[in-house]
Amino acid sequence: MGLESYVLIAGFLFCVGLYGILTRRNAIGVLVSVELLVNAANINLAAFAHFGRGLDGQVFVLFTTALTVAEVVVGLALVILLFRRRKDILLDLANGLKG
Amino acid sequence: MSEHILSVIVASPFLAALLIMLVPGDRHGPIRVLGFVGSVISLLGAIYVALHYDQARGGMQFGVVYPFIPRFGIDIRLAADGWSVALLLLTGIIMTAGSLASATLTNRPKEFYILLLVLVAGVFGVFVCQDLFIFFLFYEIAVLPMYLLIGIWGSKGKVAAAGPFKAVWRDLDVGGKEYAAMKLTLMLLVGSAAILVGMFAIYFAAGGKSFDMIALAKTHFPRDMQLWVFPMLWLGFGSLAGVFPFHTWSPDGHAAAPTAVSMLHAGVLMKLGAFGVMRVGMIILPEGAAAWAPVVGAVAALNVIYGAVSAMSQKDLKYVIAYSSVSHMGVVMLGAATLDTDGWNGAVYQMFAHGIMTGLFFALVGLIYERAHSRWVPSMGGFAKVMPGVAAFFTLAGLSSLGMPGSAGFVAEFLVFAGAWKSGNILWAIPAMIGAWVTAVYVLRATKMIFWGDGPSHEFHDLHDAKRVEWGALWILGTCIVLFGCAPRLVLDFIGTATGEYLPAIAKAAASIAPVALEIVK
Amino acid sequence: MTLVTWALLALFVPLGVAAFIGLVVPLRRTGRPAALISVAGALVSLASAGMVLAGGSAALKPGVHATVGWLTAGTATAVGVHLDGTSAWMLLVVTLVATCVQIYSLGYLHDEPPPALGRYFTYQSLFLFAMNTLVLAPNLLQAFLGWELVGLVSYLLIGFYFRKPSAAKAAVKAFWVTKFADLGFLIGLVTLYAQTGGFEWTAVTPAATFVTLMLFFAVMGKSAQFPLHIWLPDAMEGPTPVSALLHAATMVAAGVFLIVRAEPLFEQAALTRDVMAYVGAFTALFAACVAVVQSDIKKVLAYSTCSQLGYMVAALGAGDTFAGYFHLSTHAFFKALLFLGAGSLIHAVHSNELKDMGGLFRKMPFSGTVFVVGALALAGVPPLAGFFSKDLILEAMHHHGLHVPLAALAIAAFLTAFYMTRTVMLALFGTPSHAAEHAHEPGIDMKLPLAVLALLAVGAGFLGGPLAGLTGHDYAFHFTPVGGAGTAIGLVGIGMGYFMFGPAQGGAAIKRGFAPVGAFIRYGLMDRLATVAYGIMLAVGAIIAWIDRYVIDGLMNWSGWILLVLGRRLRALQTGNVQDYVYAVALAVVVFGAWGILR
Amino acid sequence: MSADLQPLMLDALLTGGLLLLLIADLFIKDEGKAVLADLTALLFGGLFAASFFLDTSGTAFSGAYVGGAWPLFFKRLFFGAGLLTALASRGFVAERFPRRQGEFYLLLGACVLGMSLLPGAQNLILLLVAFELMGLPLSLMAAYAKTEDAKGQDRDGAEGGLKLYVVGAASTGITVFGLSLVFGMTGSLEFTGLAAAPSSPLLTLGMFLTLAGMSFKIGAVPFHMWVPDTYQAAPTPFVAFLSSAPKAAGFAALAAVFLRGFGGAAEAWVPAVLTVTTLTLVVGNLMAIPQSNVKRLLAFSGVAHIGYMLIALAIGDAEATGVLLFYLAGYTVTNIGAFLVVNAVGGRDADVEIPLFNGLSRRSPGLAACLLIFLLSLAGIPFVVGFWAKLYVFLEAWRAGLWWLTLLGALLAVVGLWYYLQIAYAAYIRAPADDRTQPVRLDPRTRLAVAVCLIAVVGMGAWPAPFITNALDAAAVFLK
Repeated sequence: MGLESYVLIAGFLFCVGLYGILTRRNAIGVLVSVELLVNAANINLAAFAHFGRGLDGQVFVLFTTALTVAEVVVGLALVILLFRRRKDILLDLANGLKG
Repeated sequence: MSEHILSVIVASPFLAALLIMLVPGDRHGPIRVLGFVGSVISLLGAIYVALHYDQARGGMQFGVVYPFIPRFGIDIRLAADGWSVALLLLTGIIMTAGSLASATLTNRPKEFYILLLVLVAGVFGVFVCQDLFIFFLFYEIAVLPMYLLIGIWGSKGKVAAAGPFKAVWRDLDVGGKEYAAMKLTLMLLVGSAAILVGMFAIYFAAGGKSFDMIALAKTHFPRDMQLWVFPMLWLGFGSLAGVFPFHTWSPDGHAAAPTAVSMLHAGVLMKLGAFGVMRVGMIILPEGAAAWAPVVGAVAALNVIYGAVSAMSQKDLKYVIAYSSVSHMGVVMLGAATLDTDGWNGAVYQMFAHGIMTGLFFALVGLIYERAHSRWVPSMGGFAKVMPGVAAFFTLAGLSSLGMPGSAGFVAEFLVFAGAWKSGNILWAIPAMIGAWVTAVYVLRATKMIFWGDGPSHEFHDLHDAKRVEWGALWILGTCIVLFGCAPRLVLDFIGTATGEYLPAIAKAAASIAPVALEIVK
Repeated sequence: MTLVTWALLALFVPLGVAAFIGLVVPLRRTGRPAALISVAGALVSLASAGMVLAGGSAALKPGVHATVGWLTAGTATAVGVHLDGTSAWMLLVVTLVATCVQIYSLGYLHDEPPPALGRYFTYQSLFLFAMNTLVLAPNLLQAFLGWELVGLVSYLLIGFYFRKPSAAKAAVKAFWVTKFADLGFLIGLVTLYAQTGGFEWTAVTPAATFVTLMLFFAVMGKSAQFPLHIWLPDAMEGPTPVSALLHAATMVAAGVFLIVRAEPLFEQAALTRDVMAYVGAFTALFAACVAVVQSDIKKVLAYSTCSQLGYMVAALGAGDTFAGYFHLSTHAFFKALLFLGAGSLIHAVHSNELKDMGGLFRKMPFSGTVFVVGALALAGVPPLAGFFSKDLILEAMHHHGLHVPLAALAIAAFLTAFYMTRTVMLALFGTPSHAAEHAHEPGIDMKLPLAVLALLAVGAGFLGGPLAGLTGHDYAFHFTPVGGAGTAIGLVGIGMGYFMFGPAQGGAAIKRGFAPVGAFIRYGLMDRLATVAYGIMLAVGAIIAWIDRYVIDGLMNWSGWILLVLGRRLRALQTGNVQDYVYAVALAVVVFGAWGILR
Repeated sequence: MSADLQPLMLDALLTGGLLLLLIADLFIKDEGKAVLADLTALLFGGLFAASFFLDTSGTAFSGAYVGGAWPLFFKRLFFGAGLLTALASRGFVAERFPRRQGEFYLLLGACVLGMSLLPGAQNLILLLVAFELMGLPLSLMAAYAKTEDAKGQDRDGAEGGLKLYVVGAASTGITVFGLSLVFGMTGSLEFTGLAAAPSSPLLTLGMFLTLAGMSFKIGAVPFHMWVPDTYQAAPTPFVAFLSSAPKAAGFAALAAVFLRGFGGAAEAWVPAVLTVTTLTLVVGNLMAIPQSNVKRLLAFSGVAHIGYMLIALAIGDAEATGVLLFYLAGYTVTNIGAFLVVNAVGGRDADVEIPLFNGLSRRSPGLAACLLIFLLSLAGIPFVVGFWAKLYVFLEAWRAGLWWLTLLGALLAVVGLWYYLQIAYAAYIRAPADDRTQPVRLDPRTRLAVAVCLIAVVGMGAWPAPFITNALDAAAVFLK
């Protein structure tokens, strides 16, 4: 498999993630989709690093992974807060603020 | 003293405003005194300048430069030429009279005087500022306090919904004071946006080093640039001068504004617009001015007659006077557009004369409104019986506005018409003259309807003549009308000095640009 | 003291008086003291005018010129005094009539409240100043200043009874009409300025025809020439002494004086002169016709003034400046006399209407006599003043071959004699009305001016020679066929008037036959047209105001309002659903992505 | 202290301070926790003062971090914003969540730490880490609120926080993906290395994705939609912070990536930025007009301001960048001041509608005057800092040939005045409601914070020369 394939897969994954964010009503589903986005980037970084762009990419993956973890933690905290308030975690119902 | 006198003139209202901030709001007496003193100091300063301005030498005098933002070539450059002298006097007179006329104001005088003084400081600044940027800055300062002044102390009005743009009434309270204040502010600031663009164009075309207006006036700008920048400045400043069709803020704004504000606004502020067109537009961009002069003049002539005819059918007294201002500012712009010595002298003199005349008008309208609680002309009548003094001064102001010899208005209008004729612009001058005649029709009609005939009816039971300090305002302005009508050279010589310095360059440009002007007209 | 000093005294004393009694409010409110001060001022002015004239023609012939730069330094826009025979004589006429009128007013307005009296005399003094400004003008610019100022005072004095709606209306009407005509003056003035760089009386310019036509337009307004005469009859709303001074003797004659002064200009414009001859002659005839059918004694005199001004204008049109000027002087005296005489009749019966008078001669022999003297002078009965000047005019018309105007003036002469006889008969003789029974002679303050003016009305005709000498013309009375015919016509008119309105009350058929004509004349076509024009103007004003409010301003409002609407539309996009927000981000990503890849 | 840490001295002190704060939080009882606010304020104040004395030039982290005038300018901005926020939050935090005060200030501190590290970052990794360190606490603090609506019901702060979070998380994903492409095309994570790479479609794509992701933080259109909702729901003192400092940090990040990294490839991204700029200007201003909730109004006005700053970013040379810094500084003090006044007037209300301001000038003239001055500054009126900020931007736009942006910006500034004056109108002209005639209660610390903002706004407006010079110098160093 050449670099292009990896990039294409990453691109595909990115699109899936984006699609998920847009369509999942469930907040957890959205969090998972966000993960997909970052993972798409991770694949890219790893692949580029592998195909001669230097180790920096690998390092970057480590950092993004750590960041994602933190991000999900925050996200889950917010989801729990949402659940405590509204007794559900459907995002499209949380639309009290608008206009 | 001499070199700081302009700073004193500009700073004294500012300082008075600052001092008033320290006075508790319920101590009306000290506030009024401070406001009055602040204006009188400026007036005395203006008189000092007039006495010490060396006409033989001419040019810019009393010059002083304070570095401000050297990086962009912005310095506070104050200096006075002959025009400045005349307009400083005007502002001082109007402001002094205005502070007297508002002596009876009891609703939040503290804020009122602060805003009024800030406004007038801006006006003084514009008239003596020789740095284009600071000029613009002062201009903004002069324009903005109007919003609150009208909003807080203004009077309500109402306009019935009709016409092709009826939908607007759903959301806007057309004729109300919030509406009037907002419209005034926004329209004038849209004008400022155009000025800003024009100003930048000038600045960068001159090399982006300095905003010094004297240097800019000596710079020769590319003709193409002049041709598009001049209209920006004309319409930008013109919106404040009430140039058609950007005059519509003026009737509503003046109608809603309290007395002293109307006085200052119609009396002085509108002049800033015309002054800007001449001082910035025409002097810095002579070729643009020469090319656009036919358009400027045609619109000005339209202004004169349109304003006068509109005034004729107004029933609300303030609207009558407000439209008359639109009409008279047309005379100023007409004079400016002639690019002729007499025309320019007349334009600046008209600024002066109209300022005093309309100041008197609005002071009187304020007095009438305060006593009659109405501005509805058809309901009035016979007021001269109970307020003979007001009637006399109203007639005097009316005579000045229709160009009666012996009043300042005549000198101005006559010079403008003469200038228009001399520069071959008979086609503008005739509508303007007819406009002046229409002025006679509506002014005397209003005088007749308000003061003459039977009455006053029971509706107006607590009418009485002017009282104490109010007389002060009326006498100051009335005396000035007659004085400067009979001895115009007191001011005209100053104006003529400056005109004589600026005009040759314009005339040269006009000679070179004539064909292009024809193209634009076509 | 030099001549100029005297002239300045004549000019500024009335101004000082006006300012003094006008601005010192308590003094003005006392009425009579203010009035006396004003009269004193007028007397000083008169004396000064006399001193100027006494200086003699030797000094006046070359013309004494003293000016000061007004708008600019130098002489181009100067103001000051210019003294020569013409102005010196006019100065005397004006101050003399004004003094008479002021003294007369003391009695006539005796019953006015003091503040009103003070106001009246302020205006009177101001008028004297304004008129003298015009008379002494060294150039057209100052003439215009005075011209406008007398118009202003006229407005103020017509509107003296400002609480009376008809007076208020008449005042503004007078102002509007004359001011409209003054546009011509203004245009002429600026044209002259543009052409010659100055305002000299003696300017030579190729635009002279245009300039003079424009000036003549102004004269038509001020001197009440058809069709701009419409204001003059209404102006009779003012107090009668005012009518005598302003609207008969002096102010309305300012137009004539202007043409006399500007003779060098008018000499360059043959066309203007022809126009003047015809307009003047037509006005003379037309106004005389109208005068015949008036029932108000002041209206009769007003139309008579129109008519007589027509004579003067026609004479000037014929190029005989002196004839016009001479008639101006004589007319000033006898018309002032007539008005003041009429005033004392009115004063006696408290009405202007002829039907309220009648038989007054017996009650008021003095007033009656002077009125008759004035009437005869007006009718051109020798050797009264009008005889000389009117004959001179007719002769001038004949001399210059203006036969149509001559005919018109001749008929007018007949009508003049006729209507004056009618007036005299109706007012002074015939059956006394109820009101006339209690009439009595006025006091000495009113009689004295009447006497002075009556003397002048009788004797002024003999001043023609000196006047000609003073103004540099040749004149000596000699009998001519045309003049004789004119006099004869006048006498016929008197006879006719006596026949129809005297004790005989003859000519009923004629009266019946002319009744429709009278009705038509009384309908006042020009007045109605002016009213219609005014209505149209107001309507246009209303339309423009509507357009301004709802179209121009509407557009301004709309252009702001549309932003508000757009903002509201955009708000709909802000749904509150977070995934829609991400949609926006995703959309931007897609667009940017596509852009990035494709470019 | 080793030379390596010298440029990070302030950040190190901040970290240490935060640790001490954490420890203090453990030992202070619930009733006394309000003192944490003062400690935080003291910390930020000390750091702000220290920034004038400590020499923070030099390089750290093996070249990944460079100190100097540029980061220093931002640090002062952030510390100042943190100081004002801490001062103003005390009352609010102590009243609403007395037991969780420590966390609030720690989150604030962490956020400032992230921001503080960001401007000096020399490579994408540090930049991203700092960016996220700033971003994550914001979501939490946004959800912290227990604001109440008019009926006294708890208003869902979680919704505002979640909106910020979801859009933010998506944007982070997009940014990271974009950066991965950039890395792939350039083989470098150093800013200096980015410039060298040849242009390619994927690089441009990566650039644009990065731009899109980062634009979220500054709230440029169309990435702005979380802004009004979050502002409306979040605690107002925090909104004051959120609306100012993170924007500055976002611009620092954008400047780092685009001006330094892709400065050479300006023709590739400038059109995109200009598109966003125009959209931001127009949409921000237009949508602000019909708003009746003051917080939402200010949110959209903030969006509009981002548009003006983006003009400077699009021009991208040293002078324009200096102007951007000046704008940021002015905007920060003005906006914080405005929100603090809103907080004082709004009190416990989540829905700060314009009528709440009715008669403010009669209730509290001083506060009303402050509000007026802040509003005028936001609108760009002479003699307050906002005027100069806008004006310099216009000047730069003209110089760069973007005259149409000058015209559009100037016209939209007039529109801006329209909606700002609506608040001024209520405050100055309308009469106060019957139940709100008493003076607004202001705790002394908020008073101090507002006063500081006022002095800054007026001072920088009356005498802008030293500040603009400082900003221009910092930018010159950054882009040399």
